[in-house]
Amino acid sequence: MTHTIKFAGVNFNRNGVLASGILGVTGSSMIKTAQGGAGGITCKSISKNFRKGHPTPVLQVFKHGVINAVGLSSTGVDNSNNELRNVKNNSDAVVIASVFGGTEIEFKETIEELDSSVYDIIELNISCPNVADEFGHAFANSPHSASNVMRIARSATNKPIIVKLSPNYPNIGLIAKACEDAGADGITAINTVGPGMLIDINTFQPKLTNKVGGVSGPAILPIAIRAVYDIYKAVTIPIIGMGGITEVEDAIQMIAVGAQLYGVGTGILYHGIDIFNTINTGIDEYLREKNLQYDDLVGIVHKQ
Amino acid sequence: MTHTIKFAGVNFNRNGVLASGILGVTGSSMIKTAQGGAGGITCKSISKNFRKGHPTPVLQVFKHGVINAVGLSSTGVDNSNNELRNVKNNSDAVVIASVFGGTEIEFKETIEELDSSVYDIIELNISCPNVADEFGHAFANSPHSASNVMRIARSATNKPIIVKLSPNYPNIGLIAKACEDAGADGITAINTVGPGMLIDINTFQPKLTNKVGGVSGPAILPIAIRAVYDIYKAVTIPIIGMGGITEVEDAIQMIAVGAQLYGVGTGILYHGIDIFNTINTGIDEYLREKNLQYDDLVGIVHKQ
Amino acid sequence: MNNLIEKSYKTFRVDGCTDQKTFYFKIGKVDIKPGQFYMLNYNNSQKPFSVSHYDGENIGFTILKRGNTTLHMIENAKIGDYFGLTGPLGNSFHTEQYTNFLLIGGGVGAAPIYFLSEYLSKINKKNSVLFGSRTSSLCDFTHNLKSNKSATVSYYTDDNSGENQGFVTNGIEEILQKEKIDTVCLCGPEKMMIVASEKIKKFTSVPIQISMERYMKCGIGICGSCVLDDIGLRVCADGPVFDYELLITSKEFGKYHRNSGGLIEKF
Amino acid sequence: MNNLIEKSYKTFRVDGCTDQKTFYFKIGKVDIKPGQFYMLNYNNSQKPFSVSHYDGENIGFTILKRGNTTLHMIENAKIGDYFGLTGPLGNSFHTEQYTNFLLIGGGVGAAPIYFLSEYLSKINKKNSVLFGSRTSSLCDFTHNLKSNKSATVSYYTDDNSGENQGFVTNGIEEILQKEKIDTVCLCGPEKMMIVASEKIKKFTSVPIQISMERYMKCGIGICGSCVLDDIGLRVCADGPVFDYELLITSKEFGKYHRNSGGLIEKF
Ligand SMILES: Cc1cc2nc3c(=O)[nH]c(=O)nc-3n(C[C@H](O)[C@H](O)[C@H](O)COP(=O)(O)OP(=O)(O)OC[C@H]3O[C@@H](n4cnc5c(N)ncnc54)[C@H](O)[C@@H]3O)c2cc1C
Ligand SMILES: Cc1cc2nc3c(=O)[nH]c(=O)nc-3n(C[C@H](O)[C@H](O)[C@H](O)COP(=O)(O)OP(=O)(O)OC[C@H]3O[C@@H](n4cnc5c(N)ncnc54)[C@H](O)[C@@H]3O)c2cc1C
Ligand SMILES: Cc1cc2nc3c(=O)[nH]c(=O)nc-3n(C[C@H](O)[C@H](O)[C@H](O)COP(=O)(O)O)c2cc1C
Ligand SMILES: Cc1cc2nc3c(=O)[nH]c(=O)nc-3n(C[C@H](O)[C@H](O)[C@H](O)COP(=O)(O)O)c2cc1C
Ligand code: FES
Ligand code: FES
Repeated sequence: MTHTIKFAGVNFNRNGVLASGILGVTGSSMIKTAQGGAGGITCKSISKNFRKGHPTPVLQVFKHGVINAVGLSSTGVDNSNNELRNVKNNSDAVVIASVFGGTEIEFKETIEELDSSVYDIIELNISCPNVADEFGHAFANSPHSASNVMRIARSATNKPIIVKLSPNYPNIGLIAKACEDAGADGITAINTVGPGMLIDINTFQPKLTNKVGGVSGPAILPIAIRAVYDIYKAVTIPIIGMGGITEVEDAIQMIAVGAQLYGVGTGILYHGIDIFNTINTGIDEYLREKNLQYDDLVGIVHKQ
Repeated sequence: MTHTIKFAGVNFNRNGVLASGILGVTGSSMIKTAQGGAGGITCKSISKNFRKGHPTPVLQVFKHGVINAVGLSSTGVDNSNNELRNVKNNSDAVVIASVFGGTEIEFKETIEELDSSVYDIIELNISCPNVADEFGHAFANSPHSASNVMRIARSATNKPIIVKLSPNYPNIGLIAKACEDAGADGITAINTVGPGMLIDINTFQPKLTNKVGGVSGPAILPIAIRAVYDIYKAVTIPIIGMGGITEVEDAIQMIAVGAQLYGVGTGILYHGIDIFNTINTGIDEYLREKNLQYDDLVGIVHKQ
Repeated sequence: MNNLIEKSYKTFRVDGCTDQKTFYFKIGKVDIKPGQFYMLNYNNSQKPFSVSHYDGENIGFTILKRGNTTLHMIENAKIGDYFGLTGPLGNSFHTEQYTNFLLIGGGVGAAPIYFLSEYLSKINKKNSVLFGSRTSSLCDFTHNLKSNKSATVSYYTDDNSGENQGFVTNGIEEILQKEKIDTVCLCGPEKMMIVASEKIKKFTSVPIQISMERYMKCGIGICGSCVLDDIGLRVCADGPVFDYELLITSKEFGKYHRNSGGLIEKF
Repeated sequence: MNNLIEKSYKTFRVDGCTDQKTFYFKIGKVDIKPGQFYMLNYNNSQKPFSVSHYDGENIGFTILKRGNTTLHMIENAKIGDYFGLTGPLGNSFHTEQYTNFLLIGGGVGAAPIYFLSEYLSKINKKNSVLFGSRTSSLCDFTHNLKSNKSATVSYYTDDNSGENQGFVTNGIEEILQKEKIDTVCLCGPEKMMIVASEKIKKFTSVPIQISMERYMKCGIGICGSCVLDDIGLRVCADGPVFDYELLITSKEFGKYHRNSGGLIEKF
């Protein structure tokens, strides 16, 4: 898509979004990815203070995707302000600042410490499955805890806030609805699935230092499609749909079940950052062929 | 594995088990699968009364697995008795009768109506994600509801009872433990993941009549490995580990995290019923190479 | 593997009458052999259908109105509508080692036989074809076979609306006497195929290849709904074409089949 | 894709001293080019290492004791231990269009340079190699290069324990005067590579290929930890080999790198 799409009040020049945690550490790779066609750029989740993350190996590839447990490494807010400012000044992409906190208050404080001129949208990452040892269940585990974070974060910024949900708890629709009621301007779905585990059959050790890691990539596409379908039924706020998208047809499915924007993370492993240009061009061709407007496609499955 | 393994007090001649719902409608295909090398045969889940299941399409293949919503079709107990008797009389495989009920009592009644001479083990399918519209959450959703079914089923037979769990609810270890405490003789894990959904991008219709269907096949292997790992940590009763196994290395991983027996369902799509012979031979070779006993391999990851 | 993944295509041509229609789709180059079938999914109704035509670019399926799915397809599907196609699936008729074929299609069993004759004529293999149907209009889709030099085609109808009246099995004797047939391929009602096979056996011991039909849920060999008693073979993945000698060892051949719920229904 | 999936191999040979070891694994036939690297995972510690030897069957990695991971590997890994190998990863030195190479390896940067020289000699391409190291024992693993007719090898050490004392860059001038070098390949500390490149530029404008090192978490191009400011290129997937002209447009080249947490550390 090469024309403007409005999402949570913000104009996106192109309809693909870089998922959080992929090429999102430094400004320069985020700018580069915007050049690859991403209309929105989500940075690696920012925590208030420096976090080293888990020791490597933090990521392993299997035939159908990836498992990762980067463990929310973060340079902390100060450095993130600089990296995001770079993106904001040097690309036309919408900047989505993903934030992570161990407590509701930490979410609020982190947002407050972010320079509000360096981002367009805040994304609350309440759904990382890779820090369970440290933090227990993600806040995305219930309507109650998810909406609590949202409510408290709301007071920290006037910019739109979207909430990133997990497919690993039942009733994702109810949880999305609770976030909407608590003031969320949009939903991002899904974070990684599982978690999963892979074992080396020679050493009998888990292939990740953290033992378990969230599953991403093509393996999870059907789960992501279903989750976005459920969320679209439950809320009226817009959705960034991601999880397993590697081809234009995947993105079309995602938009058809209700995603206003599609997101790509692991897909970059298979097709590089040009995946955004490829998918955007593919969607344009598809719409022309079908004689459809982009807005008609969003959620069209629900109108059949 | 070509020597005997004891599982829940029952001797298996070979260590692979046919998963429920795959080639498990008629006795003849179950016998055939035993010839393909399965040491245990689980029939399609039996309900008390005849159930037609969902209208076709009930199954769709994607690049990394399958989504299905067969919807627990069943010929009812009477016919199932005949089909299982056929298996019992005409193969050396252990017969596992999978039963499904809409209520706890229905589980009990179904088991009572089964001729106890036609099966060796009862498997309680409390984890099917494909009948949510009809029954709401699966009983496998919480320690409380899972153990309730187990407790009530316990009074219906003297044969071993194992419980089939779902990866779609948090804390599978706790749920397994609750089943153990309620008298379960073993755990089967995992049932299908998600559920998932796939959309036809020309018609904008979900590709399954039931819209959503559980994900199986290679896509779910890491999730299954992690689930069995969690369960092994939580219980002392043995586990049948399944979910995404298509190759010998997958089965070895599954056994290494704690499965006493491995199970295959969707793998048959890729390799036919001979998949059991292939994997069994592969495991034998592997054990010889590593100079390991089968029992040493079971759960070896936990002993590192 | 790609054949197992459903893709949707627009039907660009529909032939036939109110009882039976042939739907065509442009699928491009695919390796398809006579006897193979597709799962066709129209508007959330899915059933298996034999390939009745394929020219290297366009595929055709001939669908007889029988129950819910076929009624829905025949009454509602129009040019431009999308069908989900999964296939080609299953095995095919053996053709390589034979030179002179007798083909018999009963009812909508004419569909795969039509494609088989088309295919054999294209590679210049002699084939004598017998079609039997209730009424002649149901065989209209096969008429152009007559223009192939390698094929001899005869029709039998129940209602005397076509060439010959009576059972399609009536034509067998004459052909077997005239031609040096080295294999027979059958598709149709099981009772017909049994009568035909027994008749053929009296004359010759050439291999008889039979295309079977059973209730299919998945079409790809995992659900277990199409399995034959007691031989344990799947019609969708081990068949649909079986050798007659193997089939008669199945206790259900010609006697019963199972419905969508797995319950036995006698023929 | 298969190169992205970790597989574990037993180390069957370990050479070297207490500060630096070369580990060998039998991996069979794989398409590996000089300059490429693997992620090596020993007992839940993982880091990238350049291929320092590959003969079509066995692969070798030369590991210098530097911090936690390398200490762990060097002190604990013995013959028979398994390492998880992911690779080959990254791009490689361009060799096809050139005929006479100057190769410079500083410190453990000798590892990929060793493999590159091995490779060039095998295809009979002339190469002059300069190795620089703290002390001569760290270059022992490269000594057999001298037996290759196509290669001329010289050593420079800080502590005067080897052939020549002083900086490896001291050897550049002589070679450029004697040989018709048409490309230079460098791997080593960035300060050294910058000094070397500036020296080379004074003599000739042949392409200078530089192998870079940055902190890597994934090694396969998605985590973003190895990206160069401001050019936005990933050392793991767009590199590790870059053209000097491109590199000097990166504001961090020779100046700083980022640590495991993404924080900037000056050289
Ligand atoms: C490999 C294969 C190839 C096929 N090829 C074709 C084809 O080319 N053209 C075509 O029109 N049909 C073909 N069929 C049959 C088709 O798939 C449907 O089963 C049939 O059209 C009935 O579907 P329905 O939903 O319309 O009827 P339903 O509503 O399913 O049933 C209608 C009636 O038909 C009976 N019936 C259903 N299935 C069978 C059966 N297997 N044997 C006997 N009676 C049965 C039912 O009991 C019921 O009385 C094929 C089937 C198979 C397995
Ligand atoms: C493509 C590539 C190829 C490599 N090939 C080899 C090889 O063949 N042999 C080999 O021994 N090593 C190689 N390395 C380096 C290796 O991967 C490790 O980074 C290094 O050995 C330090 O790891 P460690 O865990 O032992 O030390 P750490 O505990 O990570 O750190 C030890 C010290 O080294 C410093 N340090 C770490 N990384 C860097 C860096 N990138 N630049 C400057 N200082 C740093 C740290 O700040 C710290 O002071 C390569 C790296 C890359 C990116
Ligand atoms: C290496 C890696 C790191 C990730 N880090 C984060 C993160 O910091 N914050 C977050 O919200 N999601 C994170 N994710 C999840 C992705 O943003 C995305 O939701 C998920 O991977 C599914 O999309 P995909 O299949 O396109 O990758 C990470 C995923 C991967 C693979
Ligand atoms: C077509 C199909 C039907 C299934 N039916 C049942 C069932 O009736 N009862 C049950 O407990 N599990 C059922 N399952 C789940 C499998 O038994 C198994 O738990 C799951 O598919 C994961 O294993 P796999 O990846 O090896 O297939 C079914 C799976 C498939 C694919
Ligand atoms: S239709 Fe499912 S096995 Fe044949
Ligand atoms: S190490 Fe992850 S992108 Fe390079």
